[in-house]
Amino acid sequence: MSSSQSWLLRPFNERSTQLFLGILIGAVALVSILHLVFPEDHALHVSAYTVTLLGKYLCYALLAVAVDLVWGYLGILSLGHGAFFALGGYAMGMYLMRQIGDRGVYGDPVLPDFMVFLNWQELPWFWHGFDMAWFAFAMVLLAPGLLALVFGFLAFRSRVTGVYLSIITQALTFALMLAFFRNEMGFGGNNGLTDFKDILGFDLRSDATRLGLFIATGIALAIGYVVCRGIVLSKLGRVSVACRDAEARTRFIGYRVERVQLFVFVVSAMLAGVAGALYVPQVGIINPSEFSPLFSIEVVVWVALGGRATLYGAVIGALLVNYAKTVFTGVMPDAWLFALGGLFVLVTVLLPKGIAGLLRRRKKADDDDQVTGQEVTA
Amino acid sequence: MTIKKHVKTGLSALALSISLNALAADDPIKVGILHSLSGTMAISESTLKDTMLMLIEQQNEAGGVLGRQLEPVVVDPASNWPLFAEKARELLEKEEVDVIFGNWTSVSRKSVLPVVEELNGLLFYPVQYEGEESSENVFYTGAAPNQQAIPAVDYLMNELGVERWVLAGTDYVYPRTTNKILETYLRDHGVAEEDIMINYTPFGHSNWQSIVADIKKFGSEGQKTAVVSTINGDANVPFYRELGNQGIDAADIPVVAFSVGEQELSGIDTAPLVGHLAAWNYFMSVESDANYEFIDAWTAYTGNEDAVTNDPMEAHFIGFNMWVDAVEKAGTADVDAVKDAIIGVTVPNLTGGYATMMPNHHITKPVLIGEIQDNGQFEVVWETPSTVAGDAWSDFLPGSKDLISDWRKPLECGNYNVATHSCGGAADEAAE
Amino acid sequence: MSILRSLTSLLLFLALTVSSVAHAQTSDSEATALLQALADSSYAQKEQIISDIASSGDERARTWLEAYADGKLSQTKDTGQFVIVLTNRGRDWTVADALSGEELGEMSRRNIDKLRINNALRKEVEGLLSVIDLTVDNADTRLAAARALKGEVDAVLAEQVVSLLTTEGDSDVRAALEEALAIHRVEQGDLAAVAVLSGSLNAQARVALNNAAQGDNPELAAAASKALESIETKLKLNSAAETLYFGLSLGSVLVLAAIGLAITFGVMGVINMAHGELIMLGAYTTWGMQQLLPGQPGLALILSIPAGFLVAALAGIAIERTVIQHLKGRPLETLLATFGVSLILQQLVRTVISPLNRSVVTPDWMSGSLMINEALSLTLNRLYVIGFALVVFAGLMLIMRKTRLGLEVRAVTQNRAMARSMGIKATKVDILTFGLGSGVAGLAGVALSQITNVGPNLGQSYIIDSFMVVVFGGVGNLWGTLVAGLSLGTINQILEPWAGAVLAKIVVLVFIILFIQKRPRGLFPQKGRAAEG
Amino acid sequence: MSIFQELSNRDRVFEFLAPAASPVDVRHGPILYLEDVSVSFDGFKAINNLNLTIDDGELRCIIGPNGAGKTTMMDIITGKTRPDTGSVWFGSRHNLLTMNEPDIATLGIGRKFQKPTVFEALTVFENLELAMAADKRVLQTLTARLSGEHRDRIDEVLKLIGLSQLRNREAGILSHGQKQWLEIGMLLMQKPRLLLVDEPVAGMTEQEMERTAELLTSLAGEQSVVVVEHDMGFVRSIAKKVTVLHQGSVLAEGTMDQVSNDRKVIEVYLGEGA
Repeated sequence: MSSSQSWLLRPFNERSTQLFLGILIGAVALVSILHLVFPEDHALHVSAYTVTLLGKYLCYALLAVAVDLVWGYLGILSLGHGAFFALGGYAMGMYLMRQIGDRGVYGDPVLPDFMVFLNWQELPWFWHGFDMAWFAFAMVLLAPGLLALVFGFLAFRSRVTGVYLSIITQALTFALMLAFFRNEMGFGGNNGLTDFKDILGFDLRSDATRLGLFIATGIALAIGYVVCRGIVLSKLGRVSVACRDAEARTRFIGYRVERVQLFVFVVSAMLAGVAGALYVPQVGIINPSEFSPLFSIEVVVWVALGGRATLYGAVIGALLVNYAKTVFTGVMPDAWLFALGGLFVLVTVLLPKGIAGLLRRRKKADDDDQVTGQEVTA
Repeated sequence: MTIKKHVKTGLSALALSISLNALAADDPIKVGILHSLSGTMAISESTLKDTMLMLIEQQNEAGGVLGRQLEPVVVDPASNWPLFAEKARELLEKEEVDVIFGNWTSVSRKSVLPVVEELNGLLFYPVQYEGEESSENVFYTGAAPNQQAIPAVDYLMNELGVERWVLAGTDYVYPRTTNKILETYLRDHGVAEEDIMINYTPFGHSNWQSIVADIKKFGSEGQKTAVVSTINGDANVPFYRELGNQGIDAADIPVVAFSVGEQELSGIDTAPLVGHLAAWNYFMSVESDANYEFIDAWTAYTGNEDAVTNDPMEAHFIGFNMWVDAVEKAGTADVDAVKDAIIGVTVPNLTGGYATMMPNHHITKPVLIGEIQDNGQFEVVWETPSTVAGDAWSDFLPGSKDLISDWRKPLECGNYNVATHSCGGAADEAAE
Repeated sequence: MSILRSLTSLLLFLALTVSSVAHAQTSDSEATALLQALADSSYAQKEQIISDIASSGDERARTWLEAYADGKLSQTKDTGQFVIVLTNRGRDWTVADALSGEELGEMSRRNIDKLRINNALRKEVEGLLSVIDLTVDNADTRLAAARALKGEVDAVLAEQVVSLLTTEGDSDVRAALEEALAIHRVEQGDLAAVAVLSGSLNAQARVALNNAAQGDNPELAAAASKALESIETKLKLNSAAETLYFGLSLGSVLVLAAIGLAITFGVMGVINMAHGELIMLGAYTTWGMQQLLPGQPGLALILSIPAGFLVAALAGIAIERTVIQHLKGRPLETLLATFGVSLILQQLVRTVISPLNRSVVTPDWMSGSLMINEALSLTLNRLYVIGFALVVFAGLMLIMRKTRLGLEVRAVTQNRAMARSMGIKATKVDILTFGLGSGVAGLAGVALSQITNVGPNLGQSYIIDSFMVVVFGGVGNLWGTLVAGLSLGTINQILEPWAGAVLAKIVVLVFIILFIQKRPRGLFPQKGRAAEG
Repeated sequence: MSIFQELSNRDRVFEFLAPAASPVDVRHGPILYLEDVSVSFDGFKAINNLNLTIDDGELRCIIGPNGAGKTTMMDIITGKTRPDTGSVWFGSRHNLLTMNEPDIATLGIGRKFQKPTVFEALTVFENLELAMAADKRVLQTLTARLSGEHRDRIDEVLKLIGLSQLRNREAGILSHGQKQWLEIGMLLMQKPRLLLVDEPVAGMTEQEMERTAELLTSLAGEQSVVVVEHDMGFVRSIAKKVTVLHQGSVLAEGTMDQVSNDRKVIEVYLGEGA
């Protein structure tokens, strides 16, 4: 019986999750097959270009899910999630840089190229360990996690809320962007990290690796979704909603609101980190512009478009907007910003519940008796 | 006159190709254009897109290349670096273009580079850059540091007798590298450390008060002082404004800029800047028929009497003509054939001379020093006696002084180390 | 030493003009010969020729030299005639004959061959002109010329200066000349002259003293270094004052940019991400005005103050009516919607006007700087901006405290429902408030057009700073915004010298983040509804 | 997932977060004890040298005109507001002034707001579930499972507050009265030692009032109850001992009859025009 299961299993007997996972896995499988089975010139062939593109979308989708978790269910509008995304990306980027080894243009076995020609003498301390995959991948989670922990601890402890919180999350990512632009920081400044060769020994240029990354991203999204869903369905999820709607009340019935917020915030940050880490090898570069506040805001809009507090809505939003972006920047570049801007306005004004809101209205009824059914059998 | 020449070659090529195979004449040669049309870089890059469209149009009117029409494929990477890589992939994999003209910022080039190498495309990069790169698939028609920075410094040192130096730049790789090179260069020429002041500011920096004040102090120690500015784009307007207002005029402390061209000046009230310098390989004010022809064509194309031309546009002009010649030389637009054919190709530039593609994929350019006029134009006050060949690897950086680049057989190496006689770290790629 | 040569020849010339009759007029042929020489010779030779022209005794010499210095003296390619360019915009330039001075009408740019000049020569010519200026009636011109002489005086000129001193009446000019003379004398090792220079803030004087202090003459060295000490302490004070000024001016910019936000944000709880673009509109209005009134940048600037206000205000009201009013009580949604609006406005400017920056001319009375002393001068444009910011602030304070609107606004801020029940039309108040806030943004734009780029990205670069200022100061509190803006500006400028521009900014941001932890409602927390965010 | 470790460790430090069985020490009589408490909001003294003692298991009514400081007093007890001076003790061991809302709540003080506040986005059932006395640390909450007896307990309360039919409806749709009941229900789920009830019957019908009266009186005994109410009828119906607050301090204390005959009290109320 659902509510007596472990929190991670609960999502699986929820219709929407089953549907979501079904579609996701199906789509990923289909793309992979079309890519592998059909020859280059065949009409049904999916090119490596498309596969990578889709992989990128999925990364964005995961990021959107992370944002929805804190915004939708905790009521914290983070305008700084790009920071966690980028940190995860940099952790991965540093690993990939170290993998280049002596294949850089200067053939320096240790130092990345940008350090050589800005004649750095040795590797900065924070670059050590990133030659080991396990360490780097741990950092993908830890770096964003720790930042979120420290930042969140300060913010939530002193009950910074609403607009103020949004603004300082923006300040956070803005400060980080400026910092990473500085070449002294040792992260390659504006050029960031690029020219990656291979990951875990697989050549990043081979289509097989690309497909692998795409599938990995699909799996990551599935897991991320289930984790978030699990949290949402757990009692903690309900407490989060309680914090969102009546913070004071939640305190008076004995919950430490700031702890709840901190926990969910950190989890969300780590998910964003994972998204970033998968993003970098697929697009082939990480640079401080990922920290730009505008990017973070854009992510929030994906969520708003898809429908806040639904998780799957976030995914829909991310995919739609980015697909639109790809199309528009191709056919009518000048109109792109008009379209995006118009979208923001229309969605927030006319469609406060987002696309998911539209879907929901129809599904509402059977959702209800599903719940009652569950209670009755209790 | 260049145009006429191309009409001729075009026609002859047309006749030739028709006689050879009428089939080939049908499908056009695709030319990818990869410049940001939205976002922060649109300011600089959108005009380059138009330049390419103009050149392609002219070429087509002249009968195309090998009798095939040229078909431009324009995409918008929206000033977003990962998007550059993605769009490059789109151009090469989906559109299957035969050549790409594009990019402005270093980071966008770095982001595109792996894609172009992987899919064996051709990229013509038209902007002055920091060097320290030589890819088999990229042709650098902009200036390398030794084609801009070093001659400019020579000019200041020898003609103006400058003894103290301020190296002011935006904090990204081009200024960083250029200043590293200049620093070594100046030290080699006996400039003491305390006579060099280096300063970096973020992109779009707008509050120059204290920095300009420092420069003023630094310059008031008696010896002749000059500012070498690698300040990028938007930050320049407030910088020059502040200079003007704090009463630093060109006669006392001249500023020589590497990133300020006619187009940037069109957005500045130039009155207070008269006499400040810029180093380029082309100025709109250069007096040559080729240039007049180009300017006329450009104003006609844009339908704007006051439309300005600038150095990167000339670079595209040269790059495009080199590519056309190479294609005709090779008799095909096939990448590998063109890559081999283009080395040694010589075409007229807009300053009345000629540009040759060197084996290291850089070209020969004259270096001009211009003084800003109150009408937003530059007046050439000095130029190198002959053209200078671009040097991919600077001799003034410890990491790269032993490296050379030569893409001709048998060496075919972008970073050959003359000390160890090995082909740098890129060995395995060169082997492919 | 070129200056020396030219000046000696000049003195010759002065003597000549005095002695000879008023109409010292070289024949056109000689003049043409001189100019031709100037055109053909190398830069090295040009020096000589300039002084020849100066000493030719031709009264047109000054015009020629000035034109030459401005790069207006040219020769036509076809006829080889010497002309002075009057306007050099566009492709055809209007010119006048250099010899007769008569207008020749338009001429293709490509037919005009400019007589080459470089900075060295320009300095030379200006030197010559300034010495001529020493003898004109206008005291300010003389003062400027005298100041220019500092560090340029040499043996020959020294005598000239001495003789000038006997006739010079204006005290400032005298002081300047004496100092210029003293610099020369100290260089010559004259102990008495050191006294004149002690306390002087002139860079050249400092150089002279420095050399003297290093010099081998012990007592001179002692005196010099003593003089230097007094100068150093003075300089320290001045640079401190300078930093403060820089801080204030940066602060005033921040205040201008943020104060409109403080109103919309504070009163209506609307997070207007399009605020930056409203600033941009104000800046573009200034540009537009200058296009409408070519040649009168000053007037245009003044007119664009009300115009900028109106444009931005109307735009703001439009936004309020079309978007924001549908999002009552959903501040975070307004953030998203207005962000969309900002994107649209930006792209609109790009497509309608141009993606390129527009050049806004700074009127003469705003360019240059106000010289307090030779070590400290306040740049005029920023001085005006500081003043402007204070005026705007005072104005807003008046509106808020003294007018009916202000009263209603404050009422709505305190308690929307209550205010409404007391018959205040909250919607009307909203429209007016938002219009006001946006209008102020427009004013900020007008001011910024004198400091930075006028381009599509103008807004973006200020929006985040503005929010920081408002949040730091305490939402809905104008005083808070003022204090916050000025203090953040000053902190930034104090940090910048030793931290560098980027770090300074980062430090300030981190400081704000931590500060918000301590005081979640900002410097001056506000009681009442709006504070609930 | 070391972050998770990190978090849970940081939680375990706090002993008093341990589940229900409240450690309140009432061996020496009073369960709540306020002494010389004063608090003022920019100049205005909301509470002025307030002294108040609630015995264990007592049912106390507190009345007083508007602005007498009733709600402020509750804020102080529940840790929402910190007094300027004075001391507040829960039992003889816990100094409430050193604790924050959640600690105080878990310690066994339940509060019902004047304006009923329930979690409108959650169902009635979930509202009660959240309120239920349990281990409320983050990870425990995440992994919490709903056992049979939990359900039974919730069902019990649902019956008690008469919302069984609406258990799966979102609390947002409830009527004002129903919200009042739900909030009381949430109080019961907390198993508090002391209930602070602010105007429980506002917006209730006669019958509902009676039921509330029964409920509260039945609670008194094993739990102590403090009721703040304007409705004199209701107070009379339940009160054994009444405290009258005026201008932030106790004006009178005693049985309903005593206070209602007290001159000062009458003065105040008439003076207030009540």
